[in-house]
Amino acid sequence: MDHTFHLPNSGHNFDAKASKMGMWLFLYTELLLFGGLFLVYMVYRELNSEAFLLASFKLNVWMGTFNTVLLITSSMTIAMSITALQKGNKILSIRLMWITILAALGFLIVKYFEWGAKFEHGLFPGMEHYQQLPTGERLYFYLYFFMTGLHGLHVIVGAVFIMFVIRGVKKGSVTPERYSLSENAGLYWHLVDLIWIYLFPLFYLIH
Amino acid sequence: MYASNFVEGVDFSLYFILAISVFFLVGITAVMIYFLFRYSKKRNPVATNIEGSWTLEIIWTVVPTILVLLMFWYGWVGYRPMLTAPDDAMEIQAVGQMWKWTFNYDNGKSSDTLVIPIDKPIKLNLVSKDVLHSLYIPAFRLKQDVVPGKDFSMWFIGQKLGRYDILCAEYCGQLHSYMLSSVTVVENDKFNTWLAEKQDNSNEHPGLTLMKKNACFSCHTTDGSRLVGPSFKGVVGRSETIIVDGKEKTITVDADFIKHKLQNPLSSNVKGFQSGLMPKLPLSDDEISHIIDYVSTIK
Amino acid sequence: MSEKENIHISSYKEHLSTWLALILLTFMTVFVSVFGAELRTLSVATAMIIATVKATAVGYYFMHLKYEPKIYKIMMATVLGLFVFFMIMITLDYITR
Amino acid sequence: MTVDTLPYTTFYKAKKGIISWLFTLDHKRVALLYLYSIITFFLVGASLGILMRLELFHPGKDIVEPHTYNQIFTLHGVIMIFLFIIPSIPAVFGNFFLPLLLGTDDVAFPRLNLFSFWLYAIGALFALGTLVFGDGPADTGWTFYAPYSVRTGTNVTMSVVAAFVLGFSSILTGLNFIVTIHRLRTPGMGFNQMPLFAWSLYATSWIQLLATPVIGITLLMIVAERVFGVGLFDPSIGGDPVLYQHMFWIYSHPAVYIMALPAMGIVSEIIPTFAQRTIFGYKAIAYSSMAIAFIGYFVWGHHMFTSGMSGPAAYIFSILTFLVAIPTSIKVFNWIATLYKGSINIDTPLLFALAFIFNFLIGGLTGLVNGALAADIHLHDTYFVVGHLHYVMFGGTGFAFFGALHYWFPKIWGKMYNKKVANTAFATLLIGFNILYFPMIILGIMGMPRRYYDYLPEFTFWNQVSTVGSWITVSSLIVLIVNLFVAARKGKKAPDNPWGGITLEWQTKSPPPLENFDKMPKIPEGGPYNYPNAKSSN
Ligand code: HEA
Ligand code: HEA
Ligand code: HEC
Ligand code: CUA
Ligand SMILES: [Cu+2]
Repeated sequence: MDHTFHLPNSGHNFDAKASKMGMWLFLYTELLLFGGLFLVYMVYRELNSEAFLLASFKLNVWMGTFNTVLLITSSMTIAMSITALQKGNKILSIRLMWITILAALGFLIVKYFEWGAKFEHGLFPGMEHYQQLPTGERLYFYLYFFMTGLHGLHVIVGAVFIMFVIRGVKKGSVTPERYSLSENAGLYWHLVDLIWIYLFPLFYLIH
Repeated sequence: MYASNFVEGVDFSLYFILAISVFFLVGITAVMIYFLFRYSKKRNPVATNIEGSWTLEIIWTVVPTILVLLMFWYGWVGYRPMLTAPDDAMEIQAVGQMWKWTFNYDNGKSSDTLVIPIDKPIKLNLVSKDVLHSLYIPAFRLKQDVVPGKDFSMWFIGQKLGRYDILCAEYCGQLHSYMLSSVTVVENDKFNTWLAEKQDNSNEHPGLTLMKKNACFSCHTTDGSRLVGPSFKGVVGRSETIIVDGKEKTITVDADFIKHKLQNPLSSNVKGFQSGLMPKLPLSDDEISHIIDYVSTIK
Repeated sequence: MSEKENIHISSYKEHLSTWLALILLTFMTVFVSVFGAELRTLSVATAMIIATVKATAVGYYFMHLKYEPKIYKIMMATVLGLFVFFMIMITLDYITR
Repeated sequence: MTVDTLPYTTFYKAKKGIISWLFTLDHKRVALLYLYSIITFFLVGASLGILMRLELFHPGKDIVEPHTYNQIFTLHGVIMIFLFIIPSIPAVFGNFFLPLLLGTDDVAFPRLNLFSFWLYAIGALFALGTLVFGDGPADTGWTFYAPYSVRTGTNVTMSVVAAFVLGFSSILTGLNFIVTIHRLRTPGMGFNQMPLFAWSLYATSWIQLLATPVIGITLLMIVAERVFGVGLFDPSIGGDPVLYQHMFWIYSHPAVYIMALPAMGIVSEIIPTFAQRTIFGYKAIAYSSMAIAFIGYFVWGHHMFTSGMSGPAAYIFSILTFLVAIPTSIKVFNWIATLYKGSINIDTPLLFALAFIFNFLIGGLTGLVNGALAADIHLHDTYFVVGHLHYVMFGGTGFAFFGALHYWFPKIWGKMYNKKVANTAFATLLIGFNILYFPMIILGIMGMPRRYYDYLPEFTFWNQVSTVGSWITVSSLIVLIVNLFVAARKGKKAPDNPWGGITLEWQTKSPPPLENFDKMPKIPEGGPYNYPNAKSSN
């Protein structure tokens, strides 16, 4: 019972490098999760390029562009918030994180309007108008909803993750010396951005 | 003579690999057992640490590599001719649907079994009406999946007279193992007379003809016994429980219901039977009324 | 762990210039697609190339890949290589059918 | 051998009560939680296998309806693949022994480890829940091929969600192991001083991490398709069922190496220990694991040679399939060479390891037959494939699993089993196993398709032989399990190092204390298997 020996390489020690590596590995799985969808997209686009082109005109490029700018900006603010934290500026760091969350919210609101418009036109899989579309366009909208939907889910998760970090900074469990949680939230958020960087041209810009 | 033009290539690739396999299996097992006795603790109390040998590593990398490349090569040689049918091949449409094969010839003749002339390239154009099937003729060493929405085909030459089994090799649901048919290889002139024989349906009820054609009887019986779907015996006028949108309700089957069922098979589900299986078939209103007409006679 | 961590703190300026580059690239890709419609296939290619440049910038600067040990770059390259291989093999099947 | 008589607290006794088990952060306890669940599911799956064999004893109906039979083989496949064999060695022995082999006290993320177990439990509940909810378990085969999986009325959704959750659990285990191996090796242990089991887990983990998400998303598409009634693989909207197969096998082929690699790792541990000499070709074995993991990603198309895939694609997939056999054969030859000039202690774990080699040879060589294009056209979806898959999975991984259980049993429980009974069970299992599955290879060459409820009369004889084999297999497995069960409760006390092994797990007590080591473990000089008592070769 009373042994005082502890291994130096213990799994119960705090290890910032390990948690960062874990996060990266997790991001790889996320990349391949979306990767699977990109593969399906690629094949169907190859088989139905005309239909995909026609269908893409039903999306609003400017809304998409606006959202892209939002995400890129939020990516910058979250990266800056880590710098701020590392430099010891907690207040700035928290503010920057809030800006990121606001951008996420903005992104979701724009998406809400975009999706809402599609719903009105009955373009959601299973709806009346959807059933009358040519087969290729149906595939396009199916993929559109599936992929942006899954991406939207990631936006929400990312925002919640960042809120946890904010709480951590406030409570003092995330500090300038021990910031790996905030770093990981940042990595996750950049991934969300990264995926959108591909989704945007693939759905909005096939002109 | 082999049953089809592919048997030789397939069997060669199979037995070539099997022979090498038996050699390695027996050899490795024998060496293993020999070492086990020769170097057992009793006979060899002190072991020798041998770290490894790059010469050996290279040998047992290179030799298997050469062997597998040979295996690959014979596999490819046997397979390559299957890819493209000769231009003069006779085309026959093969339709797979839950759990029946139908073969349609160019002159409009259709048959449940395949009959082909000997020594003539045959090209089967494969059509699926519902899910995946796979047309498999073991004696010909030939198999090709039948994929809904895709136009795949397969070809072969029957080289030996006789009757061979056709099986379905891709899982397709409940009666997958009963989706059997046969291919009969006959002399050329015999084939021509067979092909010219007109199917005489004139004294058959048109509804019955349609139902045979659409394979209704692979799921429904007429004698009251249960297969995949409810029996047709006495359906019209039968009162039964169906499930619509998750709610049960009791109805009496009538012409309208059957018509609706045929047009929208998924709209309702007879209680106690699996939903989702009854296919949606492209039937015109006329055809549907023939069918209903015939179904009402099954008492 | 006890070993010394070599922390790299990215500057605000670096983030800002990355952001600027990304925004420029975004407008460029929109511009090509909306106004360069005649280019068609070419525009698909440009769009993907631009997206990849953007993704690299995000990975390198925002995600600090540039300052991480080599193993991270190797792992990332492996993952991407794998994915590209999946794409190639599937495409091969579809274009040669 | 350290004979330490000082009293200490084993990890069993460190904390008490069922709660302390269910919420434990100790990797050894998590491993045991996995072990008990996995054995349970194995028995369920195996009983379903026996049922199928009984049904196939005669042509025609024997005991169940066709529909039920279809559900049985699907559930059998799902349980055996997702609940038994994929987690088996990594989650049980990986969890228990990876930290011990590396000389550390836990995995890198103990909480995540517990969380993966919970995901596993939830996935298992879903998989078995299909028995109760909806219209019964899926009847699609474990491959869930579209479009049948979308049309059938059985509870495919729930089975697929189960596979999804289990996949997630598997990803997290892999992630944990990779970080553990990178970060927690004992000071002085480089990658090339790691035991080979750790190497094989490293390779496996990369497959778990990178392949599993692809099936995750594919299965989600099936769920969406069933929920919305339309979908991506539905031919009526232009979807392509063959694309589903691509997506499925992109995961499921690499997955077979998730099953095989850890088993090979076990064999690479057992053989040097019982030959009492260093392993032959350490680097060749270690790197070939990585090679298998890597090439394994590129061969998925060999499951689709008859699916309508294009000729050139078939050509490339076939060649790559053959290439993946090379690193495996390198391993086999190195194992055999390790027996050479050893001082072999013929004991139960070694017997299992050698039986692994024998069975895996048959399985692997039949795999080569499948990889050859012409032969596979004939053999695809026949019992030949069923024979192949049982030889590699049960004859290979299954035997290695039981071998590992016998090898590490004294370490885990600190007790020794009755070796005579164990050897008898082993011998009958090997015989029964071969009588059970060899006939399937013959049936396949004769042309009997798989997933057949009923068969043509000419197949009767070999089917009956196979069924008889299944009875021998059951009996011997029952003996094997009961023997271990009895030993765990009232076996003789085992020494800390009964086999004279020199990897780090043997340097601590049996069962290990909560923190694994109570002094710094010592890495053997000159490689993890460099037995000090053996002569050196020059
Ligand atoms: C543990 C799991 C496992 C393992 C390790 C393997 C290993 C291999 N498998 Fe197997 N396979 C499955 C599990 C596994 N398989 C399953 C579950 C299925 C069916 C899925 C389903 O449809 O339900 C399947 C199906 C399957 C198919 C598809 C068959 C079909 O449906 O038509 C093919 C085709 O190529 C194949 C090939 C191979 C090959 C080439 C290897 C190789 O890795 C084998 C390498 C090993 C050796 C070659 C033996 C050792 C070598 C020597 C002794 C040296 C001498 C050898 C030489 C001369 C090279 N497998
Ligand atoms: C690790 C994987 C694994 C294992 C171990 C097994 C084990 C067995 N399998 Fe398995 N099998 C698969 C994986 C596995 N199978 C897969 C993936 C498929 C493909 C599914 C598909 O097509 O989709 C398949 C398909 C399959 C088929 C083909 C079905 C068909 O195509 O129609 C058959 C047929 O005989 C079969 C039989 C058996 C038998 C008899 C066993 C036996 O060896 C089992 C032996 C074990 C025992 C006998 C255990 C003894 C203990 C008990 C019986 C319990 C006693 C109770 C207590 C003591 C509490 N299996
Ligand atoms: C693949 C199997 C299958 C085929 C082929 C099939 N059916 Fe059915 N059918 C079913 C099943 C299963 C049910 C019951 C479940 C349900 O209601 O969906 C059913 C139900 C019915 C019903 C309702 C019966 C009742 O008692 O209410 C009618 C009528 C019917 N089928 C007619 C046909 C006709 C006509 C054809 C051919 C043109 C046909 N079916 C082909 C499987 C099939
Ligand atoms: Cu049709 Cu199986
Ligand atoms: Cu495979």
